[in-house]
Amino acid sequence: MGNFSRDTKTNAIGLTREDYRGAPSTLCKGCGHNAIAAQIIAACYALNISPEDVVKFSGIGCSSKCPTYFLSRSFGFNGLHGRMPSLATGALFADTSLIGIGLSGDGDSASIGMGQFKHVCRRNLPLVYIIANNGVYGLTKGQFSPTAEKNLELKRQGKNPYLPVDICMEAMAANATFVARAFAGDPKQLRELIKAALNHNGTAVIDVISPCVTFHNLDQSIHSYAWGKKHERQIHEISFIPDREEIVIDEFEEGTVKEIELHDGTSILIKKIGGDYDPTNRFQAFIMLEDAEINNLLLTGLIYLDTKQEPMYESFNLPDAALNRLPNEKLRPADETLEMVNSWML
Amino acid sequence: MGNFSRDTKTNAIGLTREDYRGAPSTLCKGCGHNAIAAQIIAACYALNISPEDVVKFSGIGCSSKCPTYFLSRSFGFNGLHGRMPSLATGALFADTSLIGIGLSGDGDSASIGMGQFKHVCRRNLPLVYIIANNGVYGLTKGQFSPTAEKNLELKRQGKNPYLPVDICMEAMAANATFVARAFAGDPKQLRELIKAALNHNGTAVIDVISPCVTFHNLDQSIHSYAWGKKHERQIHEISFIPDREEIVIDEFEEGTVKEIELHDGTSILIKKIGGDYDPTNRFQAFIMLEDAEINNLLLTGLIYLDTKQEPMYESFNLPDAALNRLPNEKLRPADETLEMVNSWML
Amino acid sequence: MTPVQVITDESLSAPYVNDFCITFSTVNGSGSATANLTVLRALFKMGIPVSGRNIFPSNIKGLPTWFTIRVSEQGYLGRLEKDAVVVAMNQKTILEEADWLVNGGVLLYADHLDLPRMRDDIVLYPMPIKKISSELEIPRQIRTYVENMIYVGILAQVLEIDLSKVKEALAYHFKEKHSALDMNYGAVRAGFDWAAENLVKKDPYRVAPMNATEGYILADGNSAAALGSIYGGMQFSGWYPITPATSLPEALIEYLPLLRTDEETGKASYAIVQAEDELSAIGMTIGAGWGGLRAMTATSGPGLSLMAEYLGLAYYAEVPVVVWDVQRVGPSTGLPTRSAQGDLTFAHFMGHGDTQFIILIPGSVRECFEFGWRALDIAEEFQTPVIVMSDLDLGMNHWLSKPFEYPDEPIKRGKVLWEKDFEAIEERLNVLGKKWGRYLDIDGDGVPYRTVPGNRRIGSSYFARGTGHDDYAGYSEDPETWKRGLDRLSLKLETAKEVLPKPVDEKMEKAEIGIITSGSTYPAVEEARDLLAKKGIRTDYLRIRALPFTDEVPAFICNHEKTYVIETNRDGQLKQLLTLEFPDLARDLRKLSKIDGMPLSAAWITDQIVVKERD
Amino acid sequence: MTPVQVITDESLSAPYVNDFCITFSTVNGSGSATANLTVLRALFKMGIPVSGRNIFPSNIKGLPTWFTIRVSEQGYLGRLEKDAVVVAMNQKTILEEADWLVNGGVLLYADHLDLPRMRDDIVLYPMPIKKISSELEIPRQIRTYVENMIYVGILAQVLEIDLSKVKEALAYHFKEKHSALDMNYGAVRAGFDWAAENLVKKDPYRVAPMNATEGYILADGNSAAALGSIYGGMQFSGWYPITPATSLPEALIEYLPLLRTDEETGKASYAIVQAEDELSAIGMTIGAGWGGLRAMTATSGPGLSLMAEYLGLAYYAEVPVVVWDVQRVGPSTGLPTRSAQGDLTFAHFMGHGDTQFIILIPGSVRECFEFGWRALDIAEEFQTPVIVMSDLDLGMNHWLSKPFEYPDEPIKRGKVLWEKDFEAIEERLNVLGKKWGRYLDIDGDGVPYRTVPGNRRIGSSYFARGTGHDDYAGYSEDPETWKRGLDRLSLKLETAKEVLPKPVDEKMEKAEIGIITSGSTYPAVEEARDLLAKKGIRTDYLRIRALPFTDEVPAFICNHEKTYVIETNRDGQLKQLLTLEFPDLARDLRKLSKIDGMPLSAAWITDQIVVKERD
Ligand SMILES: Cc1ncc(C[n+]2csc(CCOP(=O)(O)OP(=O)(O)O)c2C)c(N)n1
Ligand SMILES: Cc1ncc(C[n+]2csc(CCOP(=O)(O)OP(=O)(O)O)c2C)c(N)n1
Ligand code: SF4
Ligand code: SF4
Ligand SMILES: [Mg+2]
Ligand SMILES: [Mg+2]
Repeated sequence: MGNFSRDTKTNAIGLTREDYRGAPSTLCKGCGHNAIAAQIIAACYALNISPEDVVKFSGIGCSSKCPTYFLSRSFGFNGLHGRMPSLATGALFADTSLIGIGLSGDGDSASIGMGQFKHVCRRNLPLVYIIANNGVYGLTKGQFSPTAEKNLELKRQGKNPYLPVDICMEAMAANATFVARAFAGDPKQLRELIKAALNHNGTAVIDVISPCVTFHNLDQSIHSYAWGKKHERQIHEISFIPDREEIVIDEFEEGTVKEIELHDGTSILIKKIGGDYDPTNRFQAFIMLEDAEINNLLLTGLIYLDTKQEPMYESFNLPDAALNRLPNEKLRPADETLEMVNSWML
Repeated sequence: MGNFSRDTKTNAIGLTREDYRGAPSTLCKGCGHNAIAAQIIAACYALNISPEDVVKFSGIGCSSKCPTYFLSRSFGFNGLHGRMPSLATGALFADTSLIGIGLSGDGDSASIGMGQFKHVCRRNLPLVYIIANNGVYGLTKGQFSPTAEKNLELKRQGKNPYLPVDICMEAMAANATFVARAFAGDPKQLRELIKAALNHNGTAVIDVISPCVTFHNLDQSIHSYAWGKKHERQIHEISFIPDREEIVIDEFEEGTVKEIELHDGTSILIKKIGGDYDPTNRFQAFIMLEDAEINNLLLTGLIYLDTKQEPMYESFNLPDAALNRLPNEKLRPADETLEMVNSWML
Repeated sequence: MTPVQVITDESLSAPYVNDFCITFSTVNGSGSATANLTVLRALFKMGIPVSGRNIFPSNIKGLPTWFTIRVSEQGYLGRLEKDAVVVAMNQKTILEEADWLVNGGVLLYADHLDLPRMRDDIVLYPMPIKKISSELEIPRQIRTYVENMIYVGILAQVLEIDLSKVKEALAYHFKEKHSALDMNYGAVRAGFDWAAENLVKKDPYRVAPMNATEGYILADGNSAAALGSIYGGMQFSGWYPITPATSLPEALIEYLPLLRTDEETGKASYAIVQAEDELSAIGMTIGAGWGGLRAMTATSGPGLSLMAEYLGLAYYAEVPVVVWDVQRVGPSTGLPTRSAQGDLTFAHFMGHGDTQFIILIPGSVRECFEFGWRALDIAEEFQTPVIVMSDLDLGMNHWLSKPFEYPDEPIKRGKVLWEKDFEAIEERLNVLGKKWGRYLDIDGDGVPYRTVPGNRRIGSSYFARGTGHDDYAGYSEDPETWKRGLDRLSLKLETAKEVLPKPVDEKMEKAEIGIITSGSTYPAVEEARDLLAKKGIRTDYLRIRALPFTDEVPAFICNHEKTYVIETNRDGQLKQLLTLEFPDLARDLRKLSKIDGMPLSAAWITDQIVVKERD
Repeated sequence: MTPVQVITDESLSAPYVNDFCITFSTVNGSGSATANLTVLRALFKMGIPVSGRNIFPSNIKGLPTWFTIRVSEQGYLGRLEKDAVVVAMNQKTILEEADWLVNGGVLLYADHLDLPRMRDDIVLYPMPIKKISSELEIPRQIRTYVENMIYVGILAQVLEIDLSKVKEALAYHFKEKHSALDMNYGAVRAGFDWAAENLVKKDPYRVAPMNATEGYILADGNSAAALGSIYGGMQFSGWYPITPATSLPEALIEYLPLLRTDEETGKASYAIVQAEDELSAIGMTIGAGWGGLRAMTATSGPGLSLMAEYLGLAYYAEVPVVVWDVQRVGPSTGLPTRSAQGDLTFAHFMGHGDTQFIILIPGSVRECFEFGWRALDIAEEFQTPVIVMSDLDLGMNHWLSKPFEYPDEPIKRGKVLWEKDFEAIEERLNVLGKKWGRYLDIDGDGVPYRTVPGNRRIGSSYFARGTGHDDYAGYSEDPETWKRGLDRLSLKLETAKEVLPKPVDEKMEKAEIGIITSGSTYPAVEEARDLLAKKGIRTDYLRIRALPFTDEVPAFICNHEKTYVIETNRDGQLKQLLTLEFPDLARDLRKLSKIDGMPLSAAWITDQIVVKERD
């Protein structure tokens, strides 16, 4: 802001990219998490989201430090290890017009936070839930996370004897309504997915393979840049369309492009790559995930989308105004009512 | 024991059914959990398992009280709400020759205990993990559990707004190696599944629909006896064969009967009902579960079995003798070694 | 049928009116609760002071359970250790029941129970419940439930309980369900009539109408707390079921729609979420508190233990949140359906690192209501967790009480800045060359100004965290900054002392010894003081209602040679905290504590003090 | 290149030998740790008493980090607040660094850093690291790592550190990796040679060989604790990573295979499981303890908070388990990479209900080793959790120490009954007409006999639970039974007192005031006592090593008019617990505590006491 020597281009609401920045990153150079921060900035800028309309949440870990590094003008809460979803749930009820972005790690969400991760999905709280997945505990210096592949060897830890947690599979099992996987080494797709997630009316889980260059980036490990680059398979080309009026599917594309409408008039445009994949079909989603597992692929794209399931707020009969702005009169029942209450007490 | 007016028949190790009993149940009459206790007793008796070779574990809930009501001669630990799996993990390492039976509830395992449930599956700890699933919190008097169906109405709680947790689906996602569903109203199948589970070398999850007659047994609710009786579909007829030598598949059955060998020379015999279902195929398992969900069926039987995944103990290089019987000499390194250790300290 | 025994001892036949204890011994899950409550309510409606205690097992059906009604002309509400009248419906415990009867007491028992050899100093009334029942038209599936009403009728006859009041009580219970009312009242009537015809009264107990409950209510602490919170403007609760706290959030669920639905829009001004566990319940609630909602939750021991980490965060990140700890017997799962005051030191020192929590301790249902709203005010005013410590006895039992009082203070939201406020404070600070900071102590009272998400004013946002932070909420590992931050938190708690509920004291002339207590032990202590006075031991009394302690506390101790600290736990936890705070006075404190799951009785307190004083 | 400044002040040029502090200021993740440790080890090998402290940020790379070596002829190991020599490799903090230098101190800095305006009372030595480096053959990807060795060489020249010892230190570090050793030593040598040729020494600091470290070791508390546990026969640990505890289980993982693999069978006598969180870590560990394994885990504040519920269960169900709490700064996430003693009151009162934990507090790495095995003995002897409270300073830093000592007592398993033992006790009890019960207090010491799963003797099994239970482990809600059970647990802790490590005391002749402390503050206090003595304030000293307190503690307080309780937290938690236990003595206690994340320095302690004593 005010620093006019920097990029002065503005978006439709008159903000520069600078207005979406956070504090300088203290993560390692090259850490995948930095790419995530960058794409959140890009997506919010592109979608003309006012930073004041966003609230950021995170747990504990390198990934969870990340919210400091984007959207400084937003409120945020860096909570406890594994407990971001509950914090976000309570806070978002305060003003449901706010857009929640939760940023967590694979340790944070798939290990200590497994329960909260699963349950927030099930409740379909409107929240962009990004899991920066590096297969390792970065901040505590390189222990196995539950997403680490079986038989992976790490310096001080030896060999990982357990089967990995598949975050997308977990989100599916938990009935999440938006399940995607992205790769920090593929920023464009990541950005489009974040955009779509920001417009999804429910919990949008994005499992981002986000390499830890310091403790876990050997070429043969499935959470490394090299492996990702080699094994990534986009299930489709995805683009988010803020205004569906704009969609023109030309003849050439017909049959290869599919539009999925979101709740607010925006759309996701999906362009076939290879096979036919319908992200609104749960069967296909499960099969696709299993298949990727067996064939050693880093499958990326929008794996599943359900726009019909109602968001969590729906069943709460909330007022139009934010709950946290209700005046005291609305909070304390009138004097007269107490007599009635006392009469109930028997 | 000693009461000869009771059933005096003995099994191959000379024990009567009485020797497998527990304290008298304090659960409600008709509670599904009592049926589970009865079938555990029956299975252990039938398999000639010495009660001294079993250790019981549970969390907190009506279901978790259940271990008091079977196998009084076994050690057991009624632990904390949702934390049975960790307790069992530590305890079973003490003597891996012991057979662990964990009994938990849907609240205990799918709510507060989601994390431990998932992670014990992933580690493939040899443990018969029975979840007595009634869609409700029995012991705290009738709140929704996470397996309660969406829109279910309960007395003081109103309407359940969330999608249910599918315990088998969760076990599948967590890479459990034995995933079954049973119905407390179908004791025979339950017993066979328990027998098979007792011989499985890894975590064997059995999701038992076990109605709560006091707080949640209305005919239209999917956790009631009535609904179960009406909607149960066995995916196959299952029987456990303690000694595979005995298996004779006659001509008539050929093609409709399948044998799956377990690690210890025992087998599961599966008889086709209707469609072809291969419980060793993960794809089929996922599809079957999804399908049951959509078609409102109480699917029962052995949903998935993987006998190849090694059990948790495997990677620990444990001695043949039980760890808890190692003599002190084996626990304290010799005097001489300390000098070497001190020389490392720089 | 065993014949009614005739008691000859004269003293026993002197009438006892309105001053004894009735216990119903039944099997849980058998539907006796309605019957027992009906008796309680009928007595209340007769104008007689009563309280009702449920002593129940930690299971659902089939185990012994007791409901005890204390009838007390003088209005004593504490537990009595001995029963005068027992209604025995449980074969398993009938011998035990008799043991608890006073000399000359009455045992009414269902005549289908086997009566073992009985002491011969009590009156026995067999009740032909099954027979009477068989003559009534009751649908099979509810027969055992309705049968309980028969003993209500018989008891009404024996004790002279006003039948019309019984009917009123039933009407209250069944509300619009007239046929249920009729059927149940029919059973009452049948029992009553049978007794009138067949039962020869041989015992000295009876009740007589009074005028002592007019304007009073009968309530349990958990409902009171829920209602108080509702009047306190509570807006969010993430909760998880646990005995004996469950009925608090369930009361929220019941009453909120009635009291807090907007008349114009029909919209709710609150949200209640059943969480997946206590870690999540407190997480949600803290999230809401941070978000600017009046947030609270309720739990009991095991849940509180699980909340320790999150409450530490709320303390350090300065998030207002209220936690009701409805205590049961610990450690561990302990006795989930029994009462204790055993979480006090834990709550005080909860969470790793230097923490300190404001603790409120209500001593009556009316105070549960009051602390319901007050706790929310204090939490928001001081931006810190407030732990309200109730217990099973107070929370789940039925207490006679003056009506709940409408809050006499406006809702206090503390130093929250919305857009306009923020602008104003920015200007104010501007003049001083300063900027607003979330943790900046502008007023020197340790309490900073806070903003909440949704405030769209640029510059009003901040990034909250449980890691070290400076006045501007910036991440900091600077030693001095850390130290200053923690010291300010101490100062804040000092400031808070001023608005915390002061202890309540009651004096007796020429009292030499003091009694300090807190919470649900109040009625027993009140009664014990009268008993002691009769024995010539005159006492002053101080009931602590908040921590940190305010100045009245040491003053009280100073003014007495000796002060007994009475509580329901093993280690004398309140005394421990008093010792810690006022070591110089500790030598004058005497521990008087017991933990067996039962509320203290006045008799026990009296005995203990008498023995100690006479030594 | 900025020219070396010439200091004229005479006093500064008087030589300081073997008594000052060197700080390396670098950027974390830049590989400086090896270089800094090499200096530490080289000094150690020169026979000079040293200790090394790492002051690091809670992130992985790119932030300022410091490593401080205290060189102390007298063997003082505490933190010094001022540096004599700083090696500055971080642009961001170079000004700060200079601030911490003593008058006449030395700033060695990489000459590619911008040197801001500097105070003119210090000596500046620019170091052409890049230039020297460019002349060496170092593969690109490890260049920045190896470059650190250049400053080691320069420093060696400036301070006269023996190069052959530097080489030995490097050889220790790189073990078999000869080429790495050569490359790194090459860089050291290059720096050393450059300095010899180019740098004119203007400062008074140097080291000189001594003979004071022979037979000593350099170790961190976490490794010591792990090794002690290994010699204590630890068999199971469920753990979850958390700074600063992580290196304890990681040391188990490192050393167990070397020390506890059966020579004949090649099998492990232990199992270590990385759990999914602390709730699971403690659950597994308690499960193992119950199962008859020597079980332990390690965590820090947030993890301990999460373990509260499970430890309550272990206390009540009487399961032996050891928990190392390597304390960091709380509350909440706090300062994860800084040290404190702030979990003491929490640990003492941990968990809802009446609980009480045995707490051990080691004060040196040697004691970490000793308490490693002793804690396991105590836990099993008394069938109860033992919390060992270490901290980051002790756990993660490098301390000069006498070698670890082989346990001088055999492994104690407590009253565990295997088949034969069980038979014997059954017979013994039979005579008395009794039966064995898991919670039956046969010996009257509060400690029952236990059996463990795998005992195949019929009748030896029992069902453990956190709910109320009787002597025979049967479920019980009986009030008397509950009370008796809890009272026995108190008795058990009383019994335990006898075997707990006694406090260590050190007397000074004619001392008037006392000092009580515990844990890692020991070295600073030790030094402060000497400083105080020089100022005429003579002190006696007591270091507490266990809770509950043993009789030596009140005796010590009694014997002094005034006793300072020195600790690293805000609320004076050790003093709080002393006050609670010995209120009569509390007036003689003085709180002397500070929480800013840094270990206390002798200077601070001395100043505080001097001010207070002179007041
Ligand atoms: C209760 C608790 N336990 C442990 C820790 C220590 N801890 C901090 S970050 C972390 C792991 C983070 O891993 P992940 O979520 O994968 O994030 P990454 O650093 O890899 O991005 C752990 C175990 C903590 N802060 N709190
Ligand atoms: C930490 C903790 N929170 C809450 C409780 C209270 N509680 C006891 S049982 C239970 C629910 C049990 O439900 P489920 O596992 O489904 O068992 P069911 O009774 O239905 O068989 C709860 C919430 C507890 N004991 N501990
Ligand atoms: S340690 Fe790994 S996860 Fe953490 S910031 Fe560095 S690269 Fe990223
Ligand atoms: S309440 Fe429900 S779950 Fe509990 S014992 Fe009764 S029927 Fe079973
Ligand atoms: Mg990670
Ligand atoms: Mg249930």
